[in-house]
Amino acid sequence: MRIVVQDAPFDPGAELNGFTVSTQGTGAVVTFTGVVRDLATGDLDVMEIEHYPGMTESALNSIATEAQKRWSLVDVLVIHRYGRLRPGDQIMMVATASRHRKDAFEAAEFLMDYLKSRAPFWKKEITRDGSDWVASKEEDEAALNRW
Amino acid sequence: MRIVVQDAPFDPGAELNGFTVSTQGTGAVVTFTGVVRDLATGDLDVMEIEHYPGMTESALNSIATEAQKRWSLVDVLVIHRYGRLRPGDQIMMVATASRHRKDAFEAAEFLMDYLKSRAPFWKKEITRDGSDWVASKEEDEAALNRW
Amino acid sequence: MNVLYFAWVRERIGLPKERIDTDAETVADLVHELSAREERYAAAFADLTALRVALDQELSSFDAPLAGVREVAFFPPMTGG
Amino acid sequence: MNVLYFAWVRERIGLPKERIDTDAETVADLVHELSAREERYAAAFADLTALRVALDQELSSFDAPLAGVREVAFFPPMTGG
Repeated sequence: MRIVVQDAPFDPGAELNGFTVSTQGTGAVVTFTGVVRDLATGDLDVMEIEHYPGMTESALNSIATEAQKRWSLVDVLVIHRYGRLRPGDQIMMVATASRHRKDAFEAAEFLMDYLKSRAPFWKKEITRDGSDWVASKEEDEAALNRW
Repeated sequence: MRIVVQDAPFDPGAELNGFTVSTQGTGAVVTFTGVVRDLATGDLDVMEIEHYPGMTESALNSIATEAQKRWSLVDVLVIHRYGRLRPGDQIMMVATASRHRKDAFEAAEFLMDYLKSRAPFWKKEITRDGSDWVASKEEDEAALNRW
Repeated sequence: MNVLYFAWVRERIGLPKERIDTDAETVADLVHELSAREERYAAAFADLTALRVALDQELSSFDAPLAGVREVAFFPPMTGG
Repeated sequence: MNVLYFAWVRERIGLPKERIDTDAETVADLVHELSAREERYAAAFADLTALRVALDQELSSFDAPLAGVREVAFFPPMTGG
């Protein structure tokens, strides 16, 4: 299990390959990569991500540990950035490795659902005209009910 | 949409990065990578994959087109190898890109379920002691019922 | 028409492809015709529930008509992915 | 105890962290005490349904006791991922 919280960019392709090599012979590897989306108006300048140092790492650790309890996983990787990002930048990534694809898929979705609503990150969208904190979505909270 | 059927190895990390760049600003990218698993006995020498040239490409195209009809996807990538592979080698990869993670996850699972049972590939496991065609699993056929 | 065999069907019959002239009306008729011809076909076609058929590269069924079909393929259930 | 604020809660209150000496028994008591102290707290805590609280870096609830707690954090619902 590897949990990374950093402001620096990361390389999803290199992470996928490194993860696959370290779990060699596992069978199934699923990744989710989150990328900064521009606004519908096309004028997003910066996406600023604030987090709660200390709690962030422990929350992500708890979520990943819970995933390993619920599914048969060979390994779990979670990377999440904070700081000032731009449209097209990678925000975060999760990767799961298992013998069978069902475990890897379900665990990756579980990680994403919990990470969205239970890890202490907050996004702010900054345009030339001002800034707005991104509101949480009811559907994200509701997504937790299926697990 | 990109469908690739080849005997040559491919680089999943480079494919993920290329796919993410080409769908820049999309939000969510999901990948599944299938890797040759060794046998429980640890003596798999070669995994030989046979396919049906022509039908393979059209079946994968149909499956990917169906995924694009059912979910809101910005792009779909399917790569599948044939020929002689060894434990740890990448067999195949699917990638999906969408604005919201639910579409990307569901479409990737759908692609995998259909690819498993509806694309004309057959696997043979070769050890020092002989060879065996991999039997299809009832659970793989049953997995189609959820879509 | 061209008849193709894959995986263990190909191995049991002993060739990947052959040209067959037939008046068989359905896939099942063709299977019976071939099975009656030689033991290796009978062995390959012994259990149709373990087989799949594609007509002109589309999955089909054993009761499908062969009229107009140019390529028939027999193979076990797929195991890709 | 240390009290931390994040995102728009931090912006409304005007600081990320402060040390507060209090006899409040629960989180809700602390919220009332701070809200009564200054308008900026009252503004930040106006709608508790829009807020979350963590005690010693674990998500908790507004009726949780503060006995033994060293760090309280207030913030809006998370929006990571």
